[in-house]
Amino acid sequence: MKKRMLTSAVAMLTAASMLAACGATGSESAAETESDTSSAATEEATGEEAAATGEFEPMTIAYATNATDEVFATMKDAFDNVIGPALNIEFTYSEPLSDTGALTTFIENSYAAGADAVITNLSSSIDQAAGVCEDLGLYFVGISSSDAVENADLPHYLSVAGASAEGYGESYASVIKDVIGDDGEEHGILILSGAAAYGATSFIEGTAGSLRALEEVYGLTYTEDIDTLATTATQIDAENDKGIKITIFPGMADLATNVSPLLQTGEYDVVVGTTNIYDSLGVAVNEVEEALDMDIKFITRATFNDAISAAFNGTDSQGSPVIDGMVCNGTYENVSAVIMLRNAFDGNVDNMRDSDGTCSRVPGMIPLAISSVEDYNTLSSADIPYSFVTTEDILSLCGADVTWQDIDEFGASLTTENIVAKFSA
Amino acid sequence: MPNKGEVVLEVKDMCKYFGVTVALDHVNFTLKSGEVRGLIGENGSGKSTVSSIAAGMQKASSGEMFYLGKPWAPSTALEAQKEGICMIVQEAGTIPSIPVADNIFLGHEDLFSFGPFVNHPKMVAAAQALLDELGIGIDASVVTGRLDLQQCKLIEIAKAMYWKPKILVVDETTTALSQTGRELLYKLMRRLADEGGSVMFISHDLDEMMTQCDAVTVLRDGHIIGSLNKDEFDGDVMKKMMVGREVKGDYYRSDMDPYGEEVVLKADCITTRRDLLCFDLELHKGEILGIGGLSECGMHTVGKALFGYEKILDGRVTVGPQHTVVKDVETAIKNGMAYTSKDRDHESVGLPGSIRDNIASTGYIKNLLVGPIISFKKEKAYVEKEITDLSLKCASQYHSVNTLSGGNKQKVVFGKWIGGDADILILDCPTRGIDIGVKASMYQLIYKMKKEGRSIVLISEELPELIGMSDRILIMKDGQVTHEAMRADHPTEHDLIEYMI
Amino acid sequence: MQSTLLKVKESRWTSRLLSPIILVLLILVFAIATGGRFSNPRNLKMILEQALVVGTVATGAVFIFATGNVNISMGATTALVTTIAAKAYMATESVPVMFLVALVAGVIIMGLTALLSTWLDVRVLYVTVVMMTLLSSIQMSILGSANIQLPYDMTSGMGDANVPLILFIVFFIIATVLFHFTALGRKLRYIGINDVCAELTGFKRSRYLLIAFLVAGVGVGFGALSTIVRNGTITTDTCSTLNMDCMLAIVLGGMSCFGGSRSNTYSAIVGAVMVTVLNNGLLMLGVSNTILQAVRGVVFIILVCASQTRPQGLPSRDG
Amino acid sequence: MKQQNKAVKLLKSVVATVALPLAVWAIMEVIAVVFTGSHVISSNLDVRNLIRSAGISAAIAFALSMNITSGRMDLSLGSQRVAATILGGVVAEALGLGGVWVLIFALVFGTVLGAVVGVLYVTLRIPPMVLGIGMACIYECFGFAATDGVGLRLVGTEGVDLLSNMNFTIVVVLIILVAMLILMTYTKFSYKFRAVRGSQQIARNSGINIFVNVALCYLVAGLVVSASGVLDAAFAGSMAASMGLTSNGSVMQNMFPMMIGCNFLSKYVNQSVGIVSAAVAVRIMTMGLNCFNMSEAMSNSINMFLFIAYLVWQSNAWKLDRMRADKKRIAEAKAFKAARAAA
Repeated sequence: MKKRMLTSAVAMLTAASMLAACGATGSESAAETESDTSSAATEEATGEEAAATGEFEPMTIAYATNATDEVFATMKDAFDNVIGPALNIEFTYSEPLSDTGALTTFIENSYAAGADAVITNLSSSIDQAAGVCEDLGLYFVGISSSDAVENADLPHYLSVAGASAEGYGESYASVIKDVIGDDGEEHGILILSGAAAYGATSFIEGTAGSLRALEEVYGLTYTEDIDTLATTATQIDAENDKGIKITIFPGMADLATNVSPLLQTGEYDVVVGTTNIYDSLGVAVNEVEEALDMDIKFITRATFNDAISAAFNGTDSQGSPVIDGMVCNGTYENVSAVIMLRNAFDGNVDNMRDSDGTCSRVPGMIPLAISSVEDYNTLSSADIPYSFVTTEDILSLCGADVTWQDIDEFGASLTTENIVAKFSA
Repeated sequence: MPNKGEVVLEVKDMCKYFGVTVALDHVNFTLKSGEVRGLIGENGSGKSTVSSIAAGMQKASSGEMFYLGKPWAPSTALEAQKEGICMIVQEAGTIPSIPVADNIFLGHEDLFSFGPFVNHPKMVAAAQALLDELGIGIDASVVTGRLDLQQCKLIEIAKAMYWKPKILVVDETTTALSQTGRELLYKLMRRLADEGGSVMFISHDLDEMMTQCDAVTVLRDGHIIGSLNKDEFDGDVMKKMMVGREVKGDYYRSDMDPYGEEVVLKADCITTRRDLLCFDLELHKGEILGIGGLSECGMHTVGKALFGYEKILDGRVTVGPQHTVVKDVETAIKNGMAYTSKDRDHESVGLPGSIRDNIASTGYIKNLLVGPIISFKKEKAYVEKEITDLSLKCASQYHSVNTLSGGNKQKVVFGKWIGGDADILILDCPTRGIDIGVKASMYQLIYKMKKEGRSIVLISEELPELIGMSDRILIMKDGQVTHEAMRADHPTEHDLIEYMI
Repeated sequence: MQSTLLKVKESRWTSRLLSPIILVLLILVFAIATGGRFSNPRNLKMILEQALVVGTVATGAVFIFATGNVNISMGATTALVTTIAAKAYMATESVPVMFLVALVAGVIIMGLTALLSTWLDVRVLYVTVVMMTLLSSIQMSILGSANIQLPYDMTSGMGDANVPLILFIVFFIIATVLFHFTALGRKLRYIGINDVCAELTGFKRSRYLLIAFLVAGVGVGFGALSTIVRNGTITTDTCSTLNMDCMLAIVLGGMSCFGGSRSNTYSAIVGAVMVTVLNNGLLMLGVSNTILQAVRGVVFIILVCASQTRPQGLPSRDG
Repeated sequence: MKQQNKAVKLLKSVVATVALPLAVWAIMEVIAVVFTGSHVISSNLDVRNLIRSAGISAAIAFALSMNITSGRMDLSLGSQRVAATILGGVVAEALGLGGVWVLIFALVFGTVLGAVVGVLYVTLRIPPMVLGIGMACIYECFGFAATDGVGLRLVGTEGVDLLSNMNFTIVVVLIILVAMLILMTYTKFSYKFRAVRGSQQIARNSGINIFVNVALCYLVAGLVVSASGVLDAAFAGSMAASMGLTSNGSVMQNMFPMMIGCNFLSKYVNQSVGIVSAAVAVRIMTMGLNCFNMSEAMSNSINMFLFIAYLVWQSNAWKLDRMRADKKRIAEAKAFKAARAAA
């Protein structure tokens, strides 16, 4: 009996200490953000926005994310420290969700914890989530590259934001044209279609866009349908009348191990990724370049960070940039979602929804296509606000007379050229 | 080593109880150096208990020991081994998955280590040297699992001998050995004794005892009956001393009731993977058929084979008037058979389960309410009835069987099968580890079942029990029936033990 | 005092009711701590709904766990069945067909898993480790490049009609009757208590294990239907955490993962609800989502320790 | 004579070691050449890649074998791997140390995390699988909270180039393998480990402290698995922080080589060598399957089918022996019967 008590005591102690340790990490970061928030808030309050902040009722937005990668971390940082204080919004975030059931649970629990509105970027589950939010009376914006399938009759379902799938296609096409279009040589091209085989729209469009760009560059015709090629579940050669070697390789897991043998054949000198392949393939590509003594052009989807900066600015073993081109995820969708929810919460629901009684569609900004170091460095410089949108811009988009079209238009104006012009001044 | 003839171990007034069972009752015993001392007695007479207490395997309930003149109370076998008392037990003491040398030096890797590493070649060489020296022809580097039982036993002997023990306890080890193995062991025992050590030798083989031992001590029911020196050795005298267990009160049946003619269970020349080769048996209605012998004679396999639990390779077991072939346990049970195993805790009763879980397990069909739905009330009454009938001591039927004493556990097993209306009961050592009082009620119960017309196969290691209860007794040796005795002939233990050993 | 305590400890109700009591206490604590927000009926209903899929599948799994065997592929099986049923619906647009397909597929897949073990003598744990990967690979192949988007009208209609709740209740009643009111459950439990003894009492392990898997298969079928209703979209990630959630729920609900006499059908739902209560309640109290899981783990370990007697040696049976 | 014996023995074990990988390679090569015209291994880089990936896989298999072979299924191993790698990276970064320090810190964390599970196991004595689930819940949180869910990225991070250098990786892998080989063959720990695995009871009676030994098993498992985590992260560029008890997937995949190594090859060679050999064989098989251009799901399915086939074979092979013995016994019985009838 004594022994058992002792054991239980040990169990409790360990458990408690663990919890404390874990809790410490969590609360520490929470504390950090809190202090940041408050300091930011003080700044705001003393600054020019004091009046504006006062105008907004406090609201809470729950953000359900499908991944907690760097893109998310950057966004979270901006939301918590800049946009949140400016619009008097508090944010809560989910752990990475993959399953619609888990998403529903998160929304329900957030509602219970007092959230007023929900954003999710789980593109496959937007309609379900909208339904749940409607039942709970939460304003909702979904982030997706595809259109909402059904959006009638849900008054809390404001909008689907996010660069359209075609946008991704265009951006890829433009980067590919920039990187290989001008030299007129024949290349072996490997396209990593990522989750396209599992139906992720932006991946499908990225792959299809790349294929279309190649069609244009080489003036070729594929023997098979582009969509079929883009959604392939097995590695496939996109056969064409010009005999250009184009291979599509699907899958997300173990990329380095699986793709490395392909690259070693030496048949490919251009690698196009519809996901962030620099993180997962950078090492493998470098190894192959060294081993075969050849230059492989590297096009990836990425966001701005130190590693990508280094890669863009650095050179590989063959003396060319490590990354030759990138497609940058649009981040304006997140900002626009917050703005729309703020407006709806302030009573301007109708302006945020389509006039025909369905939810609006805000493609916003087109994903940025970057193929030069200069562009990259301008766009990624430290003093540029999140998503290239300043606090004034955001405040100007909040108000009773703003419609979703205004928000959309603002996003559409955020092209590489405009941004460079705006911030290099 | 102590001088020859000096007392090395003295046991004073030692008692050992297992629950209510008395295993040792105020035993006094001395062991001198340079002697091979035999311990004989029937199963459960206390010979293994006393030696295992000396070797630190278990602790005495009361009494004291002196080893080399100092008080001796080892807490573990390891401690005893370090001080020079080693025991070789009946059960397997080697680990099959590791090499022979590793087994010999198990727990003593330090002997061959430099830093954290073990010099394996050196260990193997040492082991090989030891084996060679002892004359055991085994390669020390092979994996133990590839060796047979005899070789494993020899390895255990070598393991014990390495420590040059002052006292070596050999507990029924010879049954696993062939003639050559035995001779090797005898030689080692003799050598140890000559060098001034002593040996406690336990065996059922009287011839072996008489040729190998310097003196023999006879135990019965936890008492020392007497000791014989080499010049006094006489097989008949020894047997007489071993048997004749005290029977307190008259708790066996005293009647001479006959049994029916009808054969209810028949084993027709059955052969199992081990033990049984062309074994025949007939059980009649209302008969109590006793099967006796030494533990390894194959009688426990008979019980399992009859019940369909041991695979029968050749021949068949048939049951009932239709001569249904018992091909598995299910058929056996369907035909009203029941089986209680010698290994009760593992095979006959679910220890973590409640009394109700266990007893009700055979009565689901009887306790139905409508269709397949079980009536809780009926079930409760069903269990309650068995508990009262067997006067099972428990707080409630929801109690876990774990908490019960051996006797009450056995009652649970009985209750389970009696409640299920079994007509043919195969009882393997039903009174093993049960105190006298409960034993008596068990015997009454068995008799009552006979009177009710049930047939019983009573497999037992205790001769008085067989003689007291059976209508007919089969004595087995090496998988064969060596003798058949009828109740009417009033067999004595002395008659029967001849055929066992 | 001491004797009363001992009595309480010894009582068969203590071990049975420990988990439900802790659940009730948790609810009370949260209700007080959140000033009643937690305990408003709508929230409670939501918590229950969140637990239904895990509850349904785990209730089926109780049959397997009762025999002392552990199946860690419940989630993968459910995911595959969900996919098959959703495909069937898309092909026929008939809800009854979907129901039928889900049940049949669940029973068949679980049956095959059981046969591998009972027929070919591979340990259940190993079979299910392999099945976990194999079934999800098959699901991936079936799903191909497209997520299955089920019509919103159908799923929301069924959701509004509380179909998952009804499915759970129906299955729970069936399971409880089978498990507690017929010989089947008792036999399964007896196998979990001591399989050799059960074999010697005439309960063939291989047969009853198969039956247990088949019943669990029905649970998987029902769970798959609930998943369809709740999720609406079937992706390769559907039910990805269910493998472990099932085990978590059953053990939290007060069952030993080695089965035996402490097996109850309600363990599954009690455990599942306990997880959702913890999530919901702690979130309401402002605990970050990140730590929730750790809290769950700690509570889990403490509960297991509290409900078992510490053995002398080291436990290891079946892993 | 003895010398020669030794040589023969050595030769035998070398043959046993390379037989399986070679056989698998030969089969895959023939299939690949016949059906696709490509080779399983076509370049120097392929060989080095094979060494690296098989090494990582073998390291995980080693970690698994520490506990599974003794009947303890540790479901927290995957979370230990993730948490140790991420924590190691974070701490190294915070201290401004890069490169090899990431590995060193990860090893330290792996050791600690493994040891905690081990100590809890021997003190609480709850079933290993249950403890594993609970600890996985907690450890996954560690990894997640340390980086706010982002996970550890090594590619492009300043100062960690060394980690992703293939030669370095191969050296580390070899060190691990050799260290494990020595640890699990020649040390006192390994002797006790094998004894405890064989029989808790006998080991305990022989004076071995089984609790310490088992706790050490967990510790070693944590250490090795964290090394595999860092190397994996270095090659794949990053290590994601997974939640929802999904971290164990990558570890479970290595059950196959572990089972072959521990249950089959160990009959012929040293178990540690067997695990490495099995890991290489399985890796070659995967490489061979890759030649066929099949989807991930498909090759996974094939892998698992083979695994099941192996399990079935493993648990039924002894029945053949028994059948043979049974036949002999039946003949014996028949002979006995005939003799009895004659008498």
